[in-house]
Amino acid sequence: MIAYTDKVRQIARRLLEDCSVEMVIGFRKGSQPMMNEPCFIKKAEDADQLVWDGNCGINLANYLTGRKEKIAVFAKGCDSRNIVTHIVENKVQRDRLVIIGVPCTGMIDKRLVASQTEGEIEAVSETGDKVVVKLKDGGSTEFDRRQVLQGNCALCVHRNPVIYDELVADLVEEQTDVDHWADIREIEAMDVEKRRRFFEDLLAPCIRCYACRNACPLCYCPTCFVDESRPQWLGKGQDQIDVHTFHFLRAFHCAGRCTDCGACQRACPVGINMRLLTKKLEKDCFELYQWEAGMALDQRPALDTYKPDDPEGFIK
Amino acid sequence: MKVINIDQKKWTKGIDTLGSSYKLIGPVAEKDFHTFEILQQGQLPDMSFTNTRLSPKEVVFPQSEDMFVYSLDQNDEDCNILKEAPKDYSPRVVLGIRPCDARAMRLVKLNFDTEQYKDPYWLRLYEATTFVGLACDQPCATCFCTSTGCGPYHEEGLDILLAKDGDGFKAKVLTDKGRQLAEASGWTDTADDGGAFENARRAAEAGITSKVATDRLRQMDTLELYGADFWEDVSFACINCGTCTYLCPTCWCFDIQDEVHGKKGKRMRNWDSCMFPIFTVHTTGHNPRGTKLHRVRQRFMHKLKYFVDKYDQGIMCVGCGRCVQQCPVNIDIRRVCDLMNSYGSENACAAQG
Amino acid sequence: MGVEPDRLHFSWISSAESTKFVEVVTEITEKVKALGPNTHYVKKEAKVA
Amino acid sequence: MDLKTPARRRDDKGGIVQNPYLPYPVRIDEIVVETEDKNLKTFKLVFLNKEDEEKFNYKAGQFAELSIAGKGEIPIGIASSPVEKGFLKFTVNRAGVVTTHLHSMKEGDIMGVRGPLGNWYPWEMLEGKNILIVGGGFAFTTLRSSIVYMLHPDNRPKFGNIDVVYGARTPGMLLYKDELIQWEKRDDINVHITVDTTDDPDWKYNVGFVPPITEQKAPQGDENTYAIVCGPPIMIKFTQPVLEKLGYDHEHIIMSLENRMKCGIGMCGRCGIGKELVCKDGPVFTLAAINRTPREY
Repeated sequence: MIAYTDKVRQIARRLLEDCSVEMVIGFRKGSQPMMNEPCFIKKAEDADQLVWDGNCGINLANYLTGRKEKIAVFAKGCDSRNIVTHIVENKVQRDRLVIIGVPCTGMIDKRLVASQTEGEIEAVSETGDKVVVKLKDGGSTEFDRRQVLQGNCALCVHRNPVIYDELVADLVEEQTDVDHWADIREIEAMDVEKRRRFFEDLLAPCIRCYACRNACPLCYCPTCFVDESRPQWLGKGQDQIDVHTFHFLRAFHCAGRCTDCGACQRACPVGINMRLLTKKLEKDCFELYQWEAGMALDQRPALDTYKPDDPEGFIK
Repeated sequence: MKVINIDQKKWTKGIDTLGSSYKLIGPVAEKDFHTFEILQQGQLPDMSFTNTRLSPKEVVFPQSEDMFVYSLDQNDEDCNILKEAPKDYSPRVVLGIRPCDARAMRLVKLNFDTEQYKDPYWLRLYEATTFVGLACDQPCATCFCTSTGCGPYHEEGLDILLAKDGDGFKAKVLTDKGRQLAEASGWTDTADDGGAFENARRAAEAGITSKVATDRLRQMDTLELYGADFWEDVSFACINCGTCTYLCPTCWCFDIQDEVHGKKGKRMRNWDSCMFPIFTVHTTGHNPRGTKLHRVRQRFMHKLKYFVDKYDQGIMCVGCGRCVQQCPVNIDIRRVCDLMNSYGSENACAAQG
Repeated sequence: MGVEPDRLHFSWISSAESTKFVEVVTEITEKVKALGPNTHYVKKEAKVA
Repeated sequence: MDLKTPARRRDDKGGIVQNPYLPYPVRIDEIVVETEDKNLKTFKLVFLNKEDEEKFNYKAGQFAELSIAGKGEIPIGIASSPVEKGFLKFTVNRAGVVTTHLHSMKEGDIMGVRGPLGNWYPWEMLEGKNILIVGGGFAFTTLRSSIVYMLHPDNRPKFGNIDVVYGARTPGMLLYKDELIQWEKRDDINVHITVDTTDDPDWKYNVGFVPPITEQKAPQGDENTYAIVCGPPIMIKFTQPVLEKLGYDHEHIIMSLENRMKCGIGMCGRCGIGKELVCKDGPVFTLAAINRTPREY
């Protein structure tokens, strides 16, 4: 994927030069290994700032709402599905957007790499299917790229953008041999008490910084329910019940909208996998309504429509 | 220089002894990272950590803390009258706090301990705590403490400074509080270290390669810096989560909230963050810092300019690198500091590149 | 998330089906009573001395 | 720890400092509805403990945190004047969680007051000077406190001419109407009352916005004249050029700012405008000082 960089710059430069767009939203090289920073460029000569590699995990759909400019944005499979969701929900206008599709082979999980590496990492590079980690003490380690992908990327079945105006490369082959719901089935199999303890343990480290919410392209409410004061839905302290209420309710707000882009988990400073919550709802939507979020512009979301043949299994 | 030698046996025994007169707090490995936690009896602090994910500011400034309690029962004589919440201010010791985090407490103290007002909660916990620091012999790539008036062997804010010495430690006692703790723990084995401590300090300082220039910040015009053209670029990636402020050892902003349970209630305070839009929003809906550019600028201006102007004690950052490591979108305070410091100078382009 | 399935109930009852409404409510009330109070999602007062 | 013992701390001089977050208990003694829309009420508060009243030593221009158990606190300018003893008065607009609850409270209810907080108008410096007071809407509270203070027989000789321009949307929205009429009749203060509009044919005062009325009625600025301005942002915005035109130096224009606050004592960090904290370093600033800060209010 690292070879995309040249193409990314080339496209950005052209779009700015011929005034097709006012700004291009992409990534620039970060100051940390395995980190890139979302950025915008408005001048063609700045196009060389842009990069593309396995560290572009942040969902750029997040940066489109509330802007007035005509924008070109780079979009992986998940980003593109969130852009579709934004368009369907009237948060962005299709005709103000040039979507540059980036067929994706998954993003690197920096925490996974760090935890499997002894010593401090100085730099990380990618060559083909390998991820090469250079250590500060001079040594180096090599990983098979597939072994160090983000959890959601490893199980992703929509790597190609679903909507685009042009592509930076040929479409990639979609994964068909993955068991997308294994972790959720495991939780579903737990009895009530065990499940409760599982979630207690999962959410215990939460510091309520709301990085998950803010990293999520779906969380664009002007005032989030946790911030409302009239009425005040939940307490602001570190009480476990308030923390749980935040996570559970946020997950429900994303039901039928979440594309499992992994931004929430990636952003969490204390490493909580809150995707286990959103994924369960993703699974339910899929099984009950054969619904996958953000796949097409002309379909209303599952929870947004009523059909006489909707399943009513929950009604006894 | 005289230092105290603490071999592994004495360390274990000393901590065990301290447990009877102090509440012990130390670094504990948790899943993927270390946090400062209350140690159970017989539990040793894990002193092999590089740095904790969260700063130990919670020791004196809990994320959520009760201030007052009250009754809302009309039959109670003191209905609606606020009373002090019960508190534990018994002596406690933080083992293994890094020098940067200890200095951060001193910077935060400037806010909570003023001539006019004293914050009783913060100060009482601070005073009840003895700080046993652990010098940093293996700094991270994101550590830039030496640029911030701090350093891997910095002593400010510490009562005892430990440095690793084989399986045990060498200790430098810095205050009366430290002396009392050393006596209570039986760490009394003094010896002349022949300059080893000093050499280790120099080596550690040399190991910190990340540098930031702050020399021009003080003379800079506040409003010019406020109006600088780089803020849009700096703030673009920000998602306005509170990660940087919650991890930061020098961030102290808080919120005050009432909570009611039946007929009883409490007034509590919780960490707050200048990254959150509701931090400053007026009841009318007007928000003086209504955009993320405002909020990102506030964070950096507060740390690197307003604080400098207000106290003339350097920047409100100790170079621990946590915000750099944990920012989900890689906003790097070192880059911003360089942009600010070089703003308007000929080097502006160099710093941006 | 650890809420017992019997605690939550969805039913489709028309405004004309008053008998069904009574039946369902009675049934659910009994089920919830059998489960006893939910202690996990009630904020504890204990911290307030 | 004994619940009854307030957390106290020794200060550097060995004295005892009280917990600055602990409100003094007070009783609501009287509630007066001020305006025709009933959104503004004046609460007269009496301290439950005499010694608290003695400690609550304030000057005109300061504010206090009104505390309601179970709801929270809200910073409100003190409307009573230091020369009025035995009570405090606050005029409160119904807006948020705390103020809405306050409006539903009754005479005799118990609540709390924390303060006095912030800086007062610089009375030490203003002695011997002519004073122009410009106020609009319900921001007239600390201005009322100031006028009552200056008109007190002990204080009136300390000041030169006193001019007041005060406006509201309609006659029914003016605060402290009885007092305004009394002041209007006096010859040691020039009161110019104005309303934006009125359909009352008997209205005998001015009609028009505060800035133009200020331009017509206010005295020229000079080195012996200071203006104290308090009102909604839009009024302040248009009054400023008028005062400049009248010759008021930025150092002679004194304003009171508002920002979201929690602690009121400079600790919690939210009300900052640059290095200044509105609660502790303000809320009273000269326009010259405000010009040196980012406009984040």
